Amino acid sequence: MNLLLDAIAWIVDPANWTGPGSIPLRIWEHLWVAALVLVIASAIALPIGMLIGHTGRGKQFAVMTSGGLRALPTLGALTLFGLWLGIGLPAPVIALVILAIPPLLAGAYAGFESVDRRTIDAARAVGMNEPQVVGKVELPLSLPIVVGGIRSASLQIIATAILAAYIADFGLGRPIFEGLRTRDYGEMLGASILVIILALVVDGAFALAQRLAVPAGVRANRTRELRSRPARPRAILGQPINEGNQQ
Amino acid sequence: MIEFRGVTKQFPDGTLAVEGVDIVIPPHQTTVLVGSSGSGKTTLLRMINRMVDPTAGQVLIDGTDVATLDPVNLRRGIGYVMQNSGLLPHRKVIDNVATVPLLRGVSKRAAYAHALELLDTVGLDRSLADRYPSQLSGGQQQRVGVARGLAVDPNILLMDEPFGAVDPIVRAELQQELLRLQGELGKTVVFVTHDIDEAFLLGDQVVIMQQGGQISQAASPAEILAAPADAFVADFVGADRGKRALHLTDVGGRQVVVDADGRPAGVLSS
Amino acid sequence: MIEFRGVTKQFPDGTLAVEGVDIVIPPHQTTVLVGSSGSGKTTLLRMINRMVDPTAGQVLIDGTDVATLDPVNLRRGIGYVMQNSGLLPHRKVIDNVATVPLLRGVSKRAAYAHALELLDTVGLDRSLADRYPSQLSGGQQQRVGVARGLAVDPNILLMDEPFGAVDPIVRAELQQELLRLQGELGKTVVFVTHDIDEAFLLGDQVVIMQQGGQISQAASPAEILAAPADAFVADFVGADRGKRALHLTDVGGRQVVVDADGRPAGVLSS
Amino acid sequence: MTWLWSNLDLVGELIVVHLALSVPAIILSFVVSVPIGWLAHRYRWSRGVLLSLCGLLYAIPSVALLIALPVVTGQGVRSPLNLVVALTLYGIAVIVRTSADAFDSVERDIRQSATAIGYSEVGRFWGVELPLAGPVLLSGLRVVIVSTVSLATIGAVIGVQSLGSLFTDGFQRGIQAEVITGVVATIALALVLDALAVLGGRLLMPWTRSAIAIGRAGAGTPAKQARAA
Amino acid sequence: GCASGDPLDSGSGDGDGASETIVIGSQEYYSNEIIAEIYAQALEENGVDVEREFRIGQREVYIPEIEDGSIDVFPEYTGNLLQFYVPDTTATTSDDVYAELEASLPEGLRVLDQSPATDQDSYNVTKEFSEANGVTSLADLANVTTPMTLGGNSELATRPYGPEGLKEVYGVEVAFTPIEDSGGPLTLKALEDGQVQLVNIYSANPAIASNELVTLEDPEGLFLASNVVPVVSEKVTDEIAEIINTVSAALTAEDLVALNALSVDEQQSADQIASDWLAEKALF
Ligand SMILES: Nc1ncnc2c1ncn2[C@@H]1O[C@H](COP(=O)(O)OP(=O)(O)OP(=O)(O)O)[C@@H](O)[C@H]1O
Ligand SMILES: Nc1ncnc2c1ncn2[C@@H]1O[C@H](COP(=O)(O)OP(=O)(O)OP(=O)(O)O)[C@@H](O)[C@H]1O
Ligand SMILES: [Mg+2]
Ligand SMILES: [Mg+2]
Repeated sequence: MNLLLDAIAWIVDPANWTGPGSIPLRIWEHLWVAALVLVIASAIALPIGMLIGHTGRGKQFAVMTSGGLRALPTLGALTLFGLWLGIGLPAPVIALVILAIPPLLAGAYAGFESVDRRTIDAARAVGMNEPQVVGKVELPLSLPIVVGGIRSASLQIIATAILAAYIADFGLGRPIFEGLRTRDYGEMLGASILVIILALVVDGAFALAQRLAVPAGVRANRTRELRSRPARPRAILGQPINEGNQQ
Repeated sequence: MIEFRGVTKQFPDGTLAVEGVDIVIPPHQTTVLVGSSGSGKTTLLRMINRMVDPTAGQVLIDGTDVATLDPVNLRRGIGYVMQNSGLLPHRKVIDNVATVPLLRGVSKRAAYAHALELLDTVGLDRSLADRYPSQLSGGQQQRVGVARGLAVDPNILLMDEPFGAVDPIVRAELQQELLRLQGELGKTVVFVTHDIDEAFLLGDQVVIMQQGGQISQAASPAEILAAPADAFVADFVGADRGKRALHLTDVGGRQVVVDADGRPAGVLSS
Repeated sequence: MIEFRGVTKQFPDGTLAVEGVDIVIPPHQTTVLVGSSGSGKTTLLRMINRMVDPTAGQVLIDGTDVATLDPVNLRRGIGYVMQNSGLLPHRKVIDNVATVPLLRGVSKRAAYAHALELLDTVGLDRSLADRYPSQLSGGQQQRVGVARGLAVDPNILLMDEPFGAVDPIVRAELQQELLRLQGELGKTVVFVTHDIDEAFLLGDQVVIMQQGGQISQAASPAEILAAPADAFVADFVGADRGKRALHLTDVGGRQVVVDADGRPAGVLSS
Repeated sequence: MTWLWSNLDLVGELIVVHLALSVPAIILSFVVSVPIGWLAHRYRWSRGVLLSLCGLLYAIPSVALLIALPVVTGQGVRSPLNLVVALTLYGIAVIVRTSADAFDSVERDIRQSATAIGYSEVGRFWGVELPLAGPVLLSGLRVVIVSTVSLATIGAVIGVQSLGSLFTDGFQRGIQAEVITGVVATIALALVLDALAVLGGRLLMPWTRSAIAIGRAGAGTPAKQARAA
Repeated sequence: GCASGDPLDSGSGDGDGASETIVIGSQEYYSNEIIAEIYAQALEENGVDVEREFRIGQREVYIPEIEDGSIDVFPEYTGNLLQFYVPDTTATTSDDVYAELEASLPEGLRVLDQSPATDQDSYNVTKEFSEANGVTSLADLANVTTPMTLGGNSELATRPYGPEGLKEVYGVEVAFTPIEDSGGPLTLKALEDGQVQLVNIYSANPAIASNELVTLEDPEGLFLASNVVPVVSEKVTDEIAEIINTVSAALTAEDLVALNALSVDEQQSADQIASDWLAEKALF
């Protein structure tokens, strides 16, 4: 508990709120790097995930890649990239991008896959071309899940972005490392608390976005789910459970 | 006129869904494809708007092989109604109906005005235009589906078990509605069902398909009933189960028509 | 004998599913509850095995109010078959059939031996015993469902749209099978459907329910057809749509029975 | 490569140590998350709170957690127990949502049918809900396996031996082969455990591999038709 | 413990000296591990039972374990250890530091003789920079006109010999970039890439020689001297202390750099390096 008091003391100490390396500056840096990583990772992972979800092909590839990337220890990746690229932001940004890709990829393909095939089929049957099917049907309907992927990616990025400070003078990781090295645990814990709060706020924002992303018609559906099932379901047997676990 | 010439479809996984089918679907009439599950009805229907391409044979619309037409354009000119209505859940009713005209570049105003008229045509209140599909009952959704199918005033209307998912009362209503509509519009309707009663009710021509995508008989309902082409057809229409072998019996002074199992089919009007 | 006395069910969200129902369900006969979607058929059925408890009124089995019985034990003594067969997908066919006896503490050997016999009873090959439900066709699954319902040799068998999800040919087969079985076993069967034809075929007594969970008529099929209690029943059984108003016409020398819409219903056997 | 050949036994030893750290954490987080997930599934109102709280565990910076934990557990900083607890917490963050989804994925019809034929509440949980939630639970477990094995390397930062020690040591000594060996060994270990989990899943859930549905099931679903078109 | 070498000689406590096992620890630092391994092998040669607890992190992790007696011998560095106990110490010379350290150690701990070998903070520049600006000592830095950045672990920013100290003692202004690898490859790369001009590297780091870096002299004694010194518990008898002291005396600063180079450049294991060195010195 003593530690906690020290942490709070560090956070509220006015000396830490001004000048170079001040708390607001660190928070700003942290957010900025996280946003950059999120944008880059999204630009890579979302289109691939959507393509896989849209075509239904390459899911195995996605599962394998996500698994492999997830297994890649971020610390190891960071050191390796550090050795090759030197200090500064490039190495941590790449390491974090790798970290963020699996949840984004999974969100995108799971989202696209979750769209009722009959709806897509109908869209095609009335004469939508492929881009229209993607843009007007699959994207809006999969948005909540896609945003869910972005949400968990952003949580991981913010939590792990402290590693950026390992080789760059950046973000809330700096006071954490500094506190660790100088055994100023108040500082270390204080900065950690800030990271958690930051994550909380960003996560909350994305949770809200996720809710807003549910299309109006689909939301209306939720409130009417009283009936146990459609009047006459067709005989579709042995439906597989759609998760990342299908071989 | 739609013509199937020696059409075969084998799916990549080896399933032979349809084999060597020849049918002529006359214009301005309703042709019903009926058969049990997996007999290839949907596959056949989808060849008309190129949702499926045959592996052998040709499908001709008014003499033109559809394989030579651009699929997206072709589909925009053919109405399509499916079992679960196939409406886009995130679009309002009016947007759903106006989808295809808008895709074809009709102005928003014109498309919406026409869509509202179509709601009248299919017997829906205009006040429903701003609802989402999930806020409608199953029967209402099917009506919207039909309205959407009619939106580009197509010559051909494909309907794949459009009333399969609604309960019997609503179903009967929708069937009547379709008969009325078809009386007014005279489209070339190709209708898929696996309910032989529905087929007999709606079809000018009924095509009975059997497992493996072959055609057992294609004729008018009365002809099929009077002279089933083979044992499969007889079984399918229920002739050999006694369902169609009726006799009369007297209940409370009225002539009740009863089938071979003793199940009452109706009352004879004098 | 099962008796409903002034039974009402209002769900916590305010839906009044069933209101003031009184029915007597005679033993060793089949009673069919029929009505359109949401009319409260399932709710009523489930009150018998306490899956739903009434908010007012009583349900009696042989004079005992079920509310006084332990629900789990009660359920283990009543067969229940539902639309999607309700089989446990992670258990083999044989395990599914033997589930309830095993739950009741019957020895494994006896339960399995009996389960195999039940497969014979419902017309399934014993070789299917080691398959998982997903490896069976829809019709086969339903048969397994029936076998499971019979496994504890219950006096009462509840069936909730058991054939709703299979295609018409298989459905007709299953209906015949059920008639045969019932002829042999003579259970008290309560059967829910929304297909009036099915109700007329299977029911000794048919209970027609209307929206809001009220009973319009409860009588034998022929009585209902000959004298519908009200306009709703007449509409429901199709009398006023002309579906049941039949007349005769000659096609190729045979007497075809045709309804008021000109749709052929069958051929009159002399 | 020469480094690897002359240090094979070191790598082998570290793999064992790494397993000893991550496997208990994986098992613990799974065992803890399943009931939490079930609660979130069963009591809708608790869902948001439970899932968000558990998810946020992930946001705790690992270095800070590893320093702060000893205060809570009363163990020395270097005690592997701290690392196991930390890894378990992160594992929970990863899997709780999936385990709630897993129970959601059990079809209502099946649940009701089980009740109807006379399963008691408890019997239904063990006999029906848990096994049927299995496939989704397994998918969550697989993510936990992979991420825990990867995360266990951070132990090296505070001096708990693991494959991560190859990073720190290789890094100090500038031996890239050592760092790469560490990375590759970690990934390989994760994938092997993952494969074992899949295998275990097949053995425990034989019905999932037998879904060679007959008739129209599967083959005729609109999904396939749409794709074939 | 890992990398503890030949399993055959770990149980060779056949001597009659000490009946108790001596636990030797080391930092998560290859150079420290080599020294610990030398202690261990030296003790084993003399029939002492030894248990190795190597690579156990940083001071905040292992100091408590030395204090509670679970570790008996631990190679340390005078300056850094003093700073751990007396963060605001002003001592800089070898002897001052050693004296103050002896006084400030907690109950139950003591240090044996310090070795001539040092491994202490030092500022280094590239050879080119040194030649281009005529810089060989910290004092020369005051004449450099281009802006300079110092690279080192984050704690350097607050150390008395950090940027502040440079300014106070030598009047040199530098910016600071944290690189958390204790003068490792990242630091070197940053120096090569010109992202920093001045880096803090431990003096025994062989990279200084292999990269032809110029270690700047420290005429004003800015840096805390940091000699290798064993911290030991009460379990360490005079007999054992004698053996370790012999080792310490033999280990020169050059030796330490050379040993480190064997580890880094030849990728040899600590075990092998230690036994070769002991054989070469023929101490026992
Ligand atoms: N995309 C596909 N890939 C492989 N097989 C398919 C595909 N689509 C349909 N089939 C198979 O082709 C056969 C005919 O299917 P089709 O959907 O045309 O039957 P249907 O008569 O419409 O059946 P239902 O009444 O159940 O809709 C079936 O065996 C089906 O499993
Ligand atoms: N658990 C529940 N909570 C709230 N309302 C319910 C619940 N179960 C059923 N209802 C409502 O009660 C009414 C009767 O439902 P029930 O399922 O008994 O109808 P049904 O006749 O079986 O319909 P179907 O033919 O569609 O199966 C419906 O309006 C339904 O929405
Ligand atoms: Mg079909
Ligand atoms: Mg029902």
